[in-house]
Amino acid sequence: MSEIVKPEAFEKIADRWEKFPGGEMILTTSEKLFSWARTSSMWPMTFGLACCAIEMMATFASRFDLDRFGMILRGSPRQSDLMIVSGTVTIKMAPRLKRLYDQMPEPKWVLAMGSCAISGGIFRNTYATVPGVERVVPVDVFVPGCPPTPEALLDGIIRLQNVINEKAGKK
Amino acid sequence: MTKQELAAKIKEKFGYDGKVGDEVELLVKREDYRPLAEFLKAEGLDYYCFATATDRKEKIVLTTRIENLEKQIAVHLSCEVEPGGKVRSLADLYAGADWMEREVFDLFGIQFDGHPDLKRILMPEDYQGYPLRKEFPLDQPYQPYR
Amino acid sequence: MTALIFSVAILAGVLFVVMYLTLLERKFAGRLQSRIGPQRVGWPFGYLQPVADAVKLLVKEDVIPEVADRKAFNLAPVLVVLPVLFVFAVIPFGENLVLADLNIGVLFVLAISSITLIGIFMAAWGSKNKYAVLSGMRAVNQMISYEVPLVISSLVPVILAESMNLSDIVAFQDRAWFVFYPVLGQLAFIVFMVSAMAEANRIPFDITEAESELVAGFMVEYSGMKFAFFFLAEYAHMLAVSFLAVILFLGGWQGPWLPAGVWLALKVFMVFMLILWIRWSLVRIRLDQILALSWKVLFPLSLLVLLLAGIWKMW
Amino acid sequence: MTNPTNPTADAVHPLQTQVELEGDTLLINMGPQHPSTHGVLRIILTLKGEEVIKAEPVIGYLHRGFEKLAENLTYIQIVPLVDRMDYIANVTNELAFCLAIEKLMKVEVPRRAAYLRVLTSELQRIASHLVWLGTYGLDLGGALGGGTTLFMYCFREREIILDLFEELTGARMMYNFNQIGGVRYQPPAGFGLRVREVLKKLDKAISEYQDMLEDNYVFKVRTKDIGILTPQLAKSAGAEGPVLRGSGVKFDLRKNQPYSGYEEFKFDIPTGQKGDCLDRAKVRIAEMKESLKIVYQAIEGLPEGAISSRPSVRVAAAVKTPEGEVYSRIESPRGELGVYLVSDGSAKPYRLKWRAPSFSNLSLLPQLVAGHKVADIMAVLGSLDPVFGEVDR
Repeated sequence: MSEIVKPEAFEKIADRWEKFPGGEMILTTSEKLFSWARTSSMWPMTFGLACCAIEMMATFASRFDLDRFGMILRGSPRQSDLMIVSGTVTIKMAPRLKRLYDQMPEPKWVLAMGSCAISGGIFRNTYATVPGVERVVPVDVFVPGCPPTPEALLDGIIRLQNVINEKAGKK
Repeated sequence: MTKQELAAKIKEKFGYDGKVGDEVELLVKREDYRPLAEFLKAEGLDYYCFATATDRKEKIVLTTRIENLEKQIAVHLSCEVEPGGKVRSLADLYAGADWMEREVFDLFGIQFDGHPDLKRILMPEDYQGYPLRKEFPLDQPYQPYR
Repeated sequence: MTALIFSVAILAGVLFVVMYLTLLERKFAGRLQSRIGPQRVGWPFGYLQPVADAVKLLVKEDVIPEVADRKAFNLAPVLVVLPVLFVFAVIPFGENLVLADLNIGVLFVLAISSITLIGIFMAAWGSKNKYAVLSGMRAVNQMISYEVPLVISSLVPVILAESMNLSDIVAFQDRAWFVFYPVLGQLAFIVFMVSAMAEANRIPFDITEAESELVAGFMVEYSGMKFAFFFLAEYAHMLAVSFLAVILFLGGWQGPWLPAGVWLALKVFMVFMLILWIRWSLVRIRLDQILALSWKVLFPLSLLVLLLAGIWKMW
Repeated sequence: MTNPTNPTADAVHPLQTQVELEGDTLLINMGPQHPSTHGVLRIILTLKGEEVIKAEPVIGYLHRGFEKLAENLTYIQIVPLVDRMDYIANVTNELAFCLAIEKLMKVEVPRRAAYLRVLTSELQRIASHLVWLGTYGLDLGGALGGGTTLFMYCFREREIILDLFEELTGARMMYNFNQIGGVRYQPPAGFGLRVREVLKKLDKAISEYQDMLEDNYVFKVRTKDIGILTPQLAKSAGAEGPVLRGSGVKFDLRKNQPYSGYEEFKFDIPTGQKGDCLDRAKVRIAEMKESLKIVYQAIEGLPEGAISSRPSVRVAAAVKTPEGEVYSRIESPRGELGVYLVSDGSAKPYRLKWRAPSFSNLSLLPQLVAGHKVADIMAVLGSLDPVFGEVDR
């Protein structure tokens, strides 16, 4: 290759890109490195509630593979750092959701997928649904749609990565 | 054995004349509900389709559909119960009745005596009120989530 | 002095290789399942993914349940990782490229690798979680019952080469690899591989970390760096098993044309891919079937193999 | 007070205090969030070592109050709401609801609409069985193992079917394709060609899965003689469909009580012998091949003509049904999906009972699982194929 193509990952990490005979050196703050690591290996917890869970499974499947983003499905809340609330949160499920959220280790994020999770959606004014998961756990990214297409979920995840990077003071 | 013969048998045994449409519809008194169900099971209607209730303002109509799949005979057995009334459960006759009757108790408040484990199935255990009653408003506050 | 440098080199080498084995497994699984493995992290083919995983797990909050038995909970990951790393101290990587040339090499390897069981059960008991306890019981059942066929089947190369020293076993195989011995070699290799995979808790024997029943098995309460130790131990154990299989049965670095080191790497890579291939195509079997397989099939088979080895030796 | 021994359980469960746990029985709580409970089901297990003594499913975690909501919506507004009930076989829900109203209002449906309805519901049956097959692999093999491979293959096939639906109706999952009196969209040009292409691909793929599963020793060992269901128990619990046919009863609503033109199609009904998990799996895979035949016949003989006997939904005034009761049912991929409609002559239903097949299938779980091992719960639960949108309504 004529000129060394700087891999896109280095853009995100590198503050300064020093070239000296025989190699390069990257200078960056630890905060940027950690946030790059967190965004590029985000492990979601298997937490499918309703119809959006099927679209989430389709996103994990072959065509819209989420493994490309470094996301492995983890069963236990202890090892996961992203909770995708996909489906209607009902009043019977809300305390469970709160408990699971509390059990997740600290740098954790919540992605509310689908209009049921955002605002209760089509079941908003019934006696048994929580009109929006915001009332149970703090939410970082909302992905609208009923159900949102896998592309919309991918866009939501990329937007969540940008939010994390912005918090780390990059860009 | 067809629907008409079954309706005739019920007529001379219990005295109710069922309306024979797609299925035999019977409106019976509460104390005849259990014996009729036992009679139908003896007649070979062993498929328990569903049980539900309809709130007719002053009384609740409990409807159970029992069928014989091969002979395509179905019976809608319904009886009238005042809200909060008691009905003899069919849980020991049909396995499906267990959950269906728990749901009717959960959403309408009809008690089923003789039921192995009568408690709420769909709503949280500590929920007050019976949602599918007509006077129950659709949007109901439930602290701390609504 | 050179031993110290050599041991640090082995440790660093093993950790580095194991990190990139996770990437290899995810890319291989992706290809097997008609999808692309990790790709966005180091652009063309995700080569920065293991680095990202490791750094993320490093900076993750380390949750210790207040109900857990702290000492057992904290010591368990160490007890699971260290024995596997000790195994690499004995494995010969080349002609005389071995850290500790023990003349009881095979015995040492088998003894050390059974300590991981204590670590696993300590993790299960320490995290005071019903899922973990259930999975700990399963781990004890499975690994003890597979220890027996593993030991007996790894005795065959020792009998044939009349020495427990791994370098001697490899040297003895320069004429013909043990796996090519008529009936004896293949049978012993199969028994060894099946029981070694069961030791390493790999599908179809991974009932201790059974996702669909026990959420995450004994690792259910671990997060952050402690979980990374378990993740590391699993892959290191698989690598150790591949090395052992190559040395005991496939003639170490012996090979016609290519230089020694390349042969060793190639064979280990092939055995490792075999384990991966089995993992991503088979479904898990139940605990009682696993135990039945071990006691009713593998154990008699390994005794038969031992007999054959004896007869072969008498000729 | 959090339950010390199990993070995912709720406060000390009342059951725990009543049952005095003697010696080695372990009360474990397979909580609402669990990798393979097909959604939000909680099972309270009493274990003796590995063996299950008693399993008590707790449902209701996805109860959204559909029937109460339906009493406050007009008939036209309910059709999209009904898609969310069995969210894996969406178009069959709409079909069941529209058939009930058409039966009540005695509305005639043109033949082209009936054929399109058969086409879409059979394609939906294949897609739904593919989702079942994929998640069944996950149940048996775990999220990081062999099961995932089967899951990925099945979802790859399902994506092709979803492309067809997206072409026909514009949506991937929630189609809103049926309306009272027929269907809403004409198939686009060249739709028939693409359907035939997909059928060829699916036929190859499904026979591939058939060999992959039925000759796979490990799969057979995990599902043979597990969760044996007798026909009497199945009938008395109201389980119909693949669960009943797995136990050897040759009953299918599409054949015994044909609706929407099914009598014009030639297909046979696969049945199992013993009623264990393997038979139910075989019945579902064979059913997929039968559905392929029906879709082929439907696309070949698609008659010309109007697609709805009533003006399009956007134009129609509120649909008013005559007073009375009606019960109509169809063969959904999980069993008998029925709609019991009581109407008082107004534009809104007075009472709408949604008879969900998964509800009855799931009520069989305690009887089927008692005595088996912990790992078999997943095999049995997967073979019953419950969908919690319709169990909890």
